Amino acid sequence: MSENKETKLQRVKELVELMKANDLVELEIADGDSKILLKRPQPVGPTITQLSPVPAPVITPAVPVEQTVQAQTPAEQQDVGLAEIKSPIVGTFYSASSPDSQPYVDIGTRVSPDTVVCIVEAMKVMNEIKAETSGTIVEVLCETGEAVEYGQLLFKVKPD
Amino acid sequence: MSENKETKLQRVKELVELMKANDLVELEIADGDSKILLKRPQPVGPTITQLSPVPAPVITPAVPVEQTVQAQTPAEQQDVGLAEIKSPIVGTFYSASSPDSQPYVDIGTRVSPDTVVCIVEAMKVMNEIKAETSGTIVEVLCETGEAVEYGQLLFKVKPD
Amino acid sequence: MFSRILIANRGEIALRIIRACHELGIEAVAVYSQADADAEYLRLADEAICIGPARPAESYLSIPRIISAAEIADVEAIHPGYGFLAENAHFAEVCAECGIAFIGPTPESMQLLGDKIAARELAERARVFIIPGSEGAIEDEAEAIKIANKIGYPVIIKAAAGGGGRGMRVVHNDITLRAAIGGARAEAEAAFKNGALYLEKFISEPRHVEVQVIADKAGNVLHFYERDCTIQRRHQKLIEESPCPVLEEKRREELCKAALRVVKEANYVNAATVEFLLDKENRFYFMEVNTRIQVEHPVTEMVTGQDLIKWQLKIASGQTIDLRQKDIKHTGVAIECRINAEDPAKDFSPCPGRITKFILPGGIGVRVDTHQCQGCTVSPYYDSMIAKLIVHKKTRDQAINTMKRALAEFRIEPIKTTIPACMEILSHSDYASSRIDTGFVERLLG
Amino acid sequence: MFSRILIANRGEIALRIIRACHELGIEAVAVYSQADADAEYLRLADEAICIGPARPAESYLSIPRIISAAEIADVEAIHPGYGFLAENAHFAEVCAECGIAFIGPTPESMQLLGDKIAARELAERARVFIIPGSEGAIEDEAEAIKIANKIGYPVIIKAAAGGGGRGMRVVHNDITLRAAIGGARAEAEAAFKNGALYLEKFISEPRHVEVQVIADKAGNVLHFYERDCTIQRRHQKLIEESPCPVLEEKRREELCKAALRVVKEANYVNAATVEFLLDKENRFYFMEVNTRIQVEHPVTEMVTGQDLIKWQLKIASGQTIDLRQKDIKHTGVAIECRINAEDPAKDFSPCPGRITKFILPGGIGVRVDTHQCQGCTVSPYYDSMIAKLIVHKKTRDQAINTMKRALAEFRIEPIKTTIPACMEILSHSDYASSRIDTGFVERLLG
Repeated sequence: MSENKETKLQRVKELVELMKANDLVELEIADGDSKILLKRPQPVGPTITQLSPVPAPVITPAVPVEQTVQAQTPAEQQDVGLAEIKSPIVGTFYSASSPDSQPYVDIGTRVSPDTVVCIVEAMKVMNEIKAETSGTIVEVLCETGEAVEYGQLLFKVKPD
Repeated sequence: MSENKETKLQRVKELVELMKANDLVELEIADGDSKILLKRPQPVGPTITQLSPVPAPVITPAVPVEQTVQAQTPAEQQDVGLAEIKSPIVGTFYSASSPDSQPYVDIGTRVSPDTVVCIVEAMKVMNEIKAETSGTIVEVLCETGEAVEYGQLLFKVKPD
Repeated sequence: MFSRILIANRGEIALRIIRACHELGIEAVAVYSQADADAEYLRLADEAICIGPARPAESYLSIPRIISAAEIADVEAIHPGYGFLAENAHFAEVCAECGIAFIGPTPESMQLLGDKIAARELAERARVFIIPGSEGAIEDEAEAIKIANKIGYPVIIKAAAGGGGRGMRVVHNDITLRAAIGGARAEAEAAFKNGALYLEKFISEPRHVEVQVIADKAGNVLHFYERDCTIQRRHQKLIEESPCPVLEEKRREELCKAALRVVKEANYVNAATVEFLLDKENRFYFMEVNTRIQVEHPVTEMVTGQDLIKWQLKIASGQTIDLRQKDIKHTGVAIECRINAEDPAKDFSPCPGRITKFILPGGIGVRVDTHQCQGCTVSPYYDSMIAKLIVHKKTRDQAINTMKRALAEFRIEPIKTTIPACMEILSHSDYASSRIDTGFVERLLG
Repeated sequence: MFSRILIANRGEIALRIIRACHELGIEAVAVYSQADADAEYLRLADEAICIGPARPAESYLSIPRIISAAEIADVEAIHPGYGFLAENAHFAEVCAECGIAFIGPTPESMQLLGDKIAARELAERARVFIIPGSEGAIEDEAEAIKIANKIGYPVIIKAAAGGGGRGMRVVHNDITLRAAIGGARAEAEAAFKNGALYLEKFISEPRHVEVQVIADKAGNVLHFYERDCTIQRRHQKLIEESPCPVLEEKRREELCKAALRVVKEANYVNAATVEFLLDKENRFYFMEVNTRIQVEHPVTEMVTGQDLIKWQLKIASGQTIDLRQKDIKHTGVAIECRINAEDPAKDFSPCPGRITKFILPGGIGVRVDTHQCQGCTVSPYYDSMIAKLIVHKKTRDQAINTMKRALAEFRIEPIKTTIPACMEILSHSDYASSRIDTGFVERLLG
């Protein structure tokens, strides 16, 4: 799955480069269920009419693209309306307070803004990361011991 | 499947080149489930209204420009349907066979494909340039003694 | 030698360090802020870690974030580049505490040489001329006036902790001195959280000359000759060259030896630059020591054939310098122009934006250090340097000639750059004949 | 010195000549075909004249069109670059007739040295070893067999007017020799309109070594040391270096002196390259003289610090060389990689197209000669060279190391290039230890 996304991201990047290099303003590729739609700002045009409803943009912090990248897949369509918990610092991710403890949260855990969802260790300091949002954890994207960078996506949360 | 995508990217690139070459602003190909849509920015406006009469464009061969320059002037609007006689060689343009002679052709002269319209001297050789078209000379773009390069526009001809 | 280091910097110096690392077989880990996320040079790093948002305080200036990145990237050492944390003694201390080698001097050296009054005292101990002035911070107006009258007007007031012209005043008599002290102290306080001031004789129409030095832990100290950085605008260097074109051979040797004495006196390790003012009689006066690699280090690299960043890495990893002073030869003339994204028509204010056309100059003896490329963006968050254009030729006339040719070739569109300003300076007869001082650019360009 | 010249060439060598002209204060007029109309380097010329359509025969190879352009541009001289008309004696003659200086040798020298049999005879007169073989063109099969038996098999059949492998055959006995002569003659006839053949002993596993020479009208002849061009594929050089890594100092001096004798014997003026084969015992045999600047001339420029194009211009304008042989020092090691738009997966067939990403490598000792840029197109009409990447370092190991670093940095997208092939060669232990011959690349890459 992650490799699949890797491939897709790579492909989207290539398409974005293509758009930039050639000054395209819109590019859409549909193939069965899969569809990629990319738009760049119109240099002069006053309005852009969008006929299809558009999902939330996928943000890839490591390689942000100037344009809004809108890559739809059936799996990703579920992301519509999900909140994200990102790492506010660089460090090492821990899902629990100690190796023997239960994880702070898991898929299905309900969180409120003050719920501690994990620890990110930076310079020997254990930083408790709070959810900052309310809802239910639907995806955990990091594993204990994993290095996380600033802005890296840690959890997805389905809002109440 | 991945090769299929590779192929698709290649195809998109080719389409982009096609668009650029032909100055298309939108291109959509739908084939069953598969669809490709490409848009480029609308050129600034379909018409540029120039209030003052403008002379013929200055050609600066030393600095060629990639883009299609769309500068319409009242004079050029008449160009629709005009034939062009271009220099087939590099050299020096002479409108007449000798300084004392009448020019081979002038505005209003009727020409046929074999009519000599000027001389381009290259390596001390006087090359008679023929019209290669039929019609009436409506514009002479070079002066005697002027250097002309390959492909430079010499005359405009209104076809019969 | 280290096998893996982290670079706590960005832009051209980060790329410069990556290149040196790779030639030494060291893995280079880059850190970046979100504003730099699509910078092409990051691809050349062995790993790149996002450490924060665009604001330097939350990324390139954040010690915890950089140390965290160093920890998760598992590096042995950190190269600070120049600017940002390069002269932050606390950062060097934290590195030491975390068991990470800091590629630079000890925190103690940084602290000592960062204090201008202490550095002056050190230079005196090293028998290097300093500009006549107060022996330490001035206590009050009365003391200042007494000293000024002893050394003679004009005198200059400077902030002890300062740099970049802040807290500086030139005064010509007791009345203006009295008036200036308060303002200078307030400015110094605001800028450096340290209101200490000192007083010096003002050297009129000086040149700025500096000596590149490298010292190892075994006590070997070598100089790599001088750079002349007289071409500056508002204390920002714009064009640098080596050798200093007005310095006779004997004086030049004295200058380089003076620099060595200062560095030895400080028990300094790693790369340093000893800065001097040169007066109209070519007498040199110690100004300060920069305890990091300098922007203009390539000038020295071109004339000596030595890779200074590699020396920094080797020394920090504990190697001794396997060169003798006489092995370091100075050949030809090198000039560097800083190509900044600045609009000369708008008082050289930064001119960020996307570069849509970027064609580098080339040819024999031309070096371009740049992290930028066509399609890249000059960020508004950081310094506006796009590239350093360096030429190396046999003679100064040839170097100027080639630099003009290279400047004319360099295409950067659509943003405004310092290329026209550099061209104007290089084409000026006073530059060609080296009849210039540090006020030259401001008189020429405002 | 000339004040205005025309460059009868295109691409990187045209840009290289423009740069030399501008540093000498000479105006440079470029000519171009319609296929090159949007080439960025044309902007750097003082004037650019379109001379014809893409097809070389109607543009860069058309003597009348180029002479016409020279006349309307009112130039004093023409630099032919390499390839196209550079070794066309008739073109040099026409230039002379039109009162335009040809920046190169006289037509007579070109004719003399262009004939391989005449050149061999000349080398013999200059007491330079030639490969044992027929003294002139072979008359018939019988003579060929007689000679082959005298010098011993294997022998190689070559076209007297030839080059690039056409008309060439290696044979190992009387039977294969008999069979090969007819085909070689037909091939030579077709390729060069001259069926004359000669015969030589075949040197197995040789290296290709050449000496750069410059001669002026006053009879001064200087060498600029040798280049080793053993890394070639199907007679196309791919990587060149200087010095030749296997040549001991004494032999090297003999080689350079032999080259000088050949050039003196020919009463040659301007730049020339004398090519030799080096056998496994480091004996060198004269091959031929190239009467033009070579693609790989930057290798020599890096190790000698001399600008060869400037020398060509100075000599053609009548200046004498104000250098003595002992002023020309060879320092360090230079390596050049030719970066061509070729697809190694498709037998190195040209891979033209638009370059959408083009980021040059840089750093100390790295030079890139290129006329290309991001957004530019590699034309299918001409040779596929995109850039020459040259590094200059103190030692061969360092040069190889830096070249690998630079190759890894060089980004050219989306077209295929020789970068991976160069990387593979440079990473090979046989290349590192110089245990190679001219067949190395074909054995490695096919």
